[in-house]
Amino acid sequence: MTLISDLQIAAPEILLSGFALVALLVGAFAGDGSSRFLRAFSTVVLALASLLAFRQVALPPEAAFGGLYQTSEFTSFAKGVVYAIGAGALFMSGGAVRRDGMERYEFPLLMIFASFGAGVMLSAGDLMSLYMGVECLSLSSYVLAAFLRDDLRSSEAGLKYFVLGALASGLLLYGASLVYGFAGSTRFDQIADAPYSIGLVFGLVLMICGLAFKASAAPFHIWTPDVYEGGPSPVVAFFATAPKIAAVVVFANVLFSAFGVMEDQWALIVAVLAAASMLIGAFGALNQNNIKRLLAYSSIGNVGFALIGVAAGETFGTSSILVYMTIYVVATLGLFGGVLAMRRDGKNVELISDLNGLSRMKPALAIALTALVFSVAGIPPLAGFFGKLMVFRAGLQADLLWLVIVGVISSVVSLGYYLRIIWAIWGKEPAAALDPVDFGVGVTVVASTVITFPVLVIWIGGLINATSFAAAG
Amino acid sequence: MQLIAFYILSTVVLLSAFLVIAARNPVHSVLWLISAFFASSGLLVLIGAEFLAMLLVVVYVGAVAVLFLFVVMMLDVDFVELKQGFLNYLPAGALIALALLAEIGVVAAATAAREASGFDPSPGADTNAEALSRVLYTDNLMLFQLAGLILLVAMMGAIVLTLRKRPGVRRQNISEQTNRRREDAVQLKDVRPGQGI
Amino acid sequence: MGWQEIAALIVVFAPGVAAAVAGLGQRVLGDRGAMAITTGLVLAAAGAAASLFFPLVFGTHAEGAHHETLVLATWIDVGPIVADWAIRMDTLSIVMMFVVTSVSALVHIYSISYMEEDPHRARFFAYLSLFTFAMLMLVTADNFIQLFFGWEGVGLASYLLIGFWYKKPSANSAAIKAFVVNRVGDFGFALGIMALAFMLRAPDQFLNPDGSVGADYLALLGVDKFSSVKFDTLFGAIRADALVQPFGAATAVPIQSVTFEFLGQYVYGLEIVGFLLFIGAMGKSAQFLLHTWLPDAMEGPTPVSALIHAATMVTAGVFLVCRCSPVYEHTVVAADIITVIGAVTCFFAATIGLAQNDIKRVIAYSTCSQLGYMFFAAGLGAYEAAMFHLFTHAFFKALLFLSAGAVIHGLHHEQDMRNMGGLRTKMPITWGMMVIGTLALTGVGLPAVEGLHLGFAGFFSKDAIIETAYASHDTFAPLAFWLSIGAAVLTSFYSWRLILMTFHGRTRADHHTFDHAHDAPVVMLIPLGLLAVGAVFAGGVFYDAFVEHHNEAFWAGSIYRGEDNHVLHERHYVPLWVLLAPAAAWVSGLLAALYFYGLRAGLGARIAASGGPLHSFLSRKWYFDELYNFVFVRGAALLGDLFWKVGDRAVIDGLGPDGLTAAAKAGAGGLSRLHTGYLFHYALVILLSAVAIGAFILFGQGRG
Amino acid sequence: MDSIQSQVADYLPIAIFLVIAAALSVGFILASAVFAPSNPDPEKLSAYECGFNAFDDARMKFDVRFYLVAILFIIFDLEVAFLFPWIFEVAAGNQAAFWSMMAFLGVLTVGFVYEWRRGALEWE
Repeated sequence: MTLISDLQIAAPEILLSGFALVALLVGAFAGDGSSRFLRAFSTVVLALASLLAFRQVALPPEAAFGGLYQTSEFTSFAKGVVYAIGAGALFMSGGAVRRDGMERYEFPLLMIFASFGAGVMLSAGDLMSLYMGVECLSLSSYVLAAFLRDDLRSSEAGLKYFVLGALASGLLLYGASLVYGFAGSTRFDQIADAPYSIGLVFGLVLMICGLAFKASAAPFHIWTPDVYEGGPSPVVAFFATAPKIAAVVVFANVLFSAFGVMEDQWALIVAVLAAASMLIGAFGALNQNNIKRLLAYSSIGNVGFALIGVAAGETFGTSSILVYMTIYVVATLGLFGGVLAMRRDGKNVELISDLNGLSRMKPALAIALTALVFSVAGIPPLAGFFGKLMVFRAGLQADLLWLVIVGVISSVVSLGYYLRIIWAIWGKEPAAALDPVDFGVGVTVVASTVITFPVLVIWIGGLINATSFAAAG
Repeated sequence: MQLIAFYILSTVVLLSAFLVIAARNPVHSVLWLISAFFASSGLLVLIGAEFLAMLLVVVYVGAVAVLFLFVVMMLDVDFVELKQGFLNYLPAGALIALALLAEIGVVAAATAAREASGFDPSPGADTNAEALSRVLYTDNLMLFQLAGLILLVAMMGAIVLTLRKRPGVRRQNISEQTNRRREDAVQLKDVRPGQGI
Repeated sequence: MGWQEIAALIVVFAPGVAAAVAGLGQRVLGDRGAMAITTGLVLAAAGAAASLFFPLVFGTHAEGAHHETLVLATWIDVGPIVADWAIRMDTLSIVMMFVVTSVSALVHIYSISYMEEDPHRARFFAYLSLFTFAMLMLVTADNFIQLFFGWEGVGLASYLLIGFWYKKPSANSAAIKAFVVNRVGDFGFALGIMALAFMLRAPDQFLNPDGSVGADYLALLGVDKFSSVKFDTLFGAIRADALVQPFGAATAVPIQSVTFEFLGQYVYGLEIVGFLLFIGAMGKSAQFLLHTWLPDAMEGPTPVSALIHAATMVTAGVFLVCRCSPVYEHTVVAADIITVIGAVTCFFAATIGLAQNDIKRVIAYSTCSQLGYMFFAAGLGAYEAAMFHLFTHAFFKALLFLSAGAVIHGLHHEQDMRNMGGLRTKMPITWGMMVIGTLALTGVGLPAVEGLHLGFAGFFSKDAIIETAYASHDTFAPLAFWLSIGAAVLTSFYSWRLILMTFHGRTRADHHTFDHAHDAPVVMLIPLGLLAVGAVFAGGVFYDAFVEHHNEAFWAGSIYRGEDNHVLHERHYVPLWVLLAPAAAWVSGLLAALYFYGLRAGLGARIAASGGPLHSFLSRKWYFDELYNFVFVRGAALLGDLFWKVGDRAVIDGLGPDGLTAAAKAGAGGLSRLHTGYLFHYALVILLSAVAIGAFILFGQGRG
Repeated sequence: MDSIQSQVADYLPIAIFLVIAAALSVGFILASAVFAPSNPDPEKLSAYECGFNAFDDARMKFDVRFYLVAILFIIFDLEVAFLFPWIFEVAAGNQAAFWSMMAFLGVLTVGFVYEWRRGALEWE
């Protein structure tokens, strides 16, 4: 029975969606009281899904539902990371959710749905399923961004995200329909075989724009700072990590598997996007004082770096994309854990100056954040350095020297604001004391620090092998 | 006959589409949008996609347009200032529009050469709806299910964002009413004269 | 390991330990502790050194001095460049060890009292010991790298000690001057080492497959490990005239005929190496053109001048030349340069000495001039004579300085001889010491009497040099000879002038100072006494060993002489007048001095006052400082300004950090402005960029 | 193409109906304009609010609940729209189609239960 195998292939997503439905019923009858329980449960389920996805990395690539749905090691690995990170984000969201009045059972379910959407779009083998995944992710994200509906900034963030996201979805859809029209099919593999035509290119361009928006690559990044600043911190922690890697990998996957033959068409666009993202990420953050906004710019810049890998093409880039994004999202999750830890007298504080003297108030947290910041900045011997190294190497192999140079320059520039954080943490006089850190946040920060610093550094070879194996798929 | 209908309808579409953005009053804009929907559904009928035409009317005119109306009425915006913005951004918008037009023109020009393949609104079936069902419920089941989930998410989103319980609203609780017994409500007391309860 | 090694270890490392302990632990130890430790350990080193030196001289002539190298550790081992931390114990090193440690010990003792009232005595003694250690590292090196290490070490110590009174601006600038001028020399030295390492490479045909040097080649060189910076390798190669194949050279050539293209013409590699090494020696030994720092170095405390700027460090150059005798034996030009520079220096410094009024500067110039003697002796091939003069000079010059120090101490840091005079009655002992020193310096002795050695130290060493200069067949030998005679006259003149101006005649010191003038305390007098002994007997006693019959056995090959170099022997056959010339020289000098400053007292002062061109020319040291100031200092300043203002500020900073930050600020500002927060702006941006990219693809890049 | 011809032909009644409807409405408006008595007067035409001029815009803000209801309506509207073509497959005896629709409805039913429990359907 083919259905069984299909379901097996789609196991992680089936698990997620099935759980979401059940949980929704549970919530509906048990009320918001069940929210904590559901959150915990969702975390576990996400972790399970991540395990399932990682298990698929070992399996050969397969197609399900008549090609609508495809697993490759590349996407499966990314999926695993997405789910794991989602679980992490959910795990550390607890305290903030409770205090900021987000304690409603929809919250974890929307996270689940968002991850589910990410998973679907990752394993899409067809423009339609891709779009479905994107929409599922986006819709949940819009709601999540505005989840604090009584907080003006949150609802504004949600609104902006929604409107612009709709615009981007329109671009994506328009592009997809053009591609369908000119390629005569929506299946990636058939698009790849379609004869070259200018309409195809145009459709590709529009699709790139739509996907770039989802990945918040410049110049489609413009929503990012506002949404990150406005959105509830736990939600933003999720945005900045799981969907980010999903979007980048999907970006790469679509270009590689559907438009591989047209590489010389899109490589330049992607390179330009990458350069723009890196520069904007580097320069935009320089005079930001709100740490969430700053991290937004940092994420823009980092997407730019990952896009170097995309621009380098399938042969060189694939592995580097996974390595870079994995390392980045792990570190970023920890950083947002730091943001979640920034509470003073029960209120969230988000200015860099609020970190002043952290090293004397919470030395452990200070050390962890320092390590994470340095990793994101790409300073050896932290993991981030190797990520940057990988993408730069990929870029050089694809003779994108200029792009790599831009990358180096913007890394140097971005050091400027990363060091500002470090300086605030270590150099400044302590501000008023921060509230004690939630258990979940503490665990997550420590975990991501440990993964960033010793684990991934020691295991970097393993990671590269795993991803390059994944890339072989 | 068909050609005439096509031109009439497309003129209406374009005209109303322009009026959607040109109308001073957003309510009017929505109304013009509805007319645009109608006309385009007519176009769909012309190419034989009746089912889509119906969907357009049912979903867009019947629901989406109404929703738009509500939305428009929900927000109070100073229309004059809005128009100012519109005028300010007209040049940029025009530029974009022109560029987009040029690009589409290029694509069209490049592809005009290719002969128009015979178009069949309902391949392998005699109605468009049937043709749709052939693909929708066989090959693309998964998409169908996904659509269901997405609708669910939309539902949750709508509720999460807009549903709020007002305090001090007395709701009718049917079961309570029916379960109500005399003992709960009435209480007999013999009141001595001269002193209250 | 026998006593030799233990002694060597003590000699080298006792001062090092002393420096470390006293320097790092001065807070704990306090001044007295530091002084005790340093002085004690350096004395121990001196004792050990003596125990190595005297057997060499008296005991074991028969079987010749042993020649061994005590390797402590391997420092650098990269391909052909291998450098050990080692103590090379051949006669040359041992002589230097003895000189350094003994003088250093005496200076330590002397300083105990001389620096009495100085608040930073501990630091001072630490520096002194540090210097001693570095100097010993220098002289016991068995390779150029360690030599260079010691070389820089003594440079550092000298810098620290000249600038010891860092509150005195003049002291600071003098320290810096010394440091900078020495850098010039050291640069040459370093280049020399590099040139050597470049040139001295085993030819390919002698290389083993693994790149190591073949056994037969090693056997040819007589070493067990090839290292292009080791003395043994180099000297072995030169002796055997082994084939070498410089880096990049296609074929192997005998080392003595290796040539490089240098300034357009082909020059022998050895010449280049020798010349560059000598540049280093010039800097360190304040030879003509690089001499300017030495007089200013007198800003340092007098013991420092005695130890570093008279007895030991400044002679490092001479030591280097003698150490590299195999090189210079096979060079013509380099050796001639040494001769000329040395001869010129010995005369020119003496002339300046005539017109100086600062008591220490006079002695400083005399040092400069005596070094000139040593250099041209070495240049003429009489390395033994050079070393001998170095040896004796160390004693009497240290004596002179310390006596001068006693005078200064007695007069409360009055250094200008014009404010002295008539002190003999006040400080007779010091006077005596000074006279002994002067006699030794001017080389008073009984010439032309075979057999019995009667005379002060300087007599033997200096006359040996002068005779050599006459006997040598070198092109520049006559020049050297006559200049040295002239210098002898001048030396005697300014030395006696010093005595007369300081101790005789009516005093020009003010009442108070004069009344309180007194002989130095006994702690200072003891070293003076010992040095005086040295100044008297160092010549006669060691004459045989150094330059006479026994010298072959004594030097035991630590100094190399080419087959045709018999100058040390030929000097015995010089005509009588040559033997008498030096005596005549010092007598005439003495008489002149007596005439100007004794009988016709004040005449000198009047000449000085009249400010004749000659006098001002001399007293302004031939205007060298002015010249250098104009050419180098100002020029360097201009160049520096150019690099700094234009190169660094404008170009590097402007385009680099500053430019980047400025651009960053600007860009950041622009981006912030871009973020209006208005939704339609954002939408506009997105659409615009989408369309732009589309246009770029469709129109810009064409149809693909 | 002929099939399209015929299909379009089927819409003729609708076209006629539309035309008549349009004609009627226009006719009535014109009629009222023509026959109704009208003698305008500035006082009559002026906005009248208890003797004052209008204070502000006549439009009042709608309650967000309308929006909620509308969107919920759309969702079920779409659900229904999906049912139309489904008929064909079911009629063709496609089990998978049948069950998938059941699943689809199940999902939306879950949503419906959720709505209900949330009280989104009550109009306070």
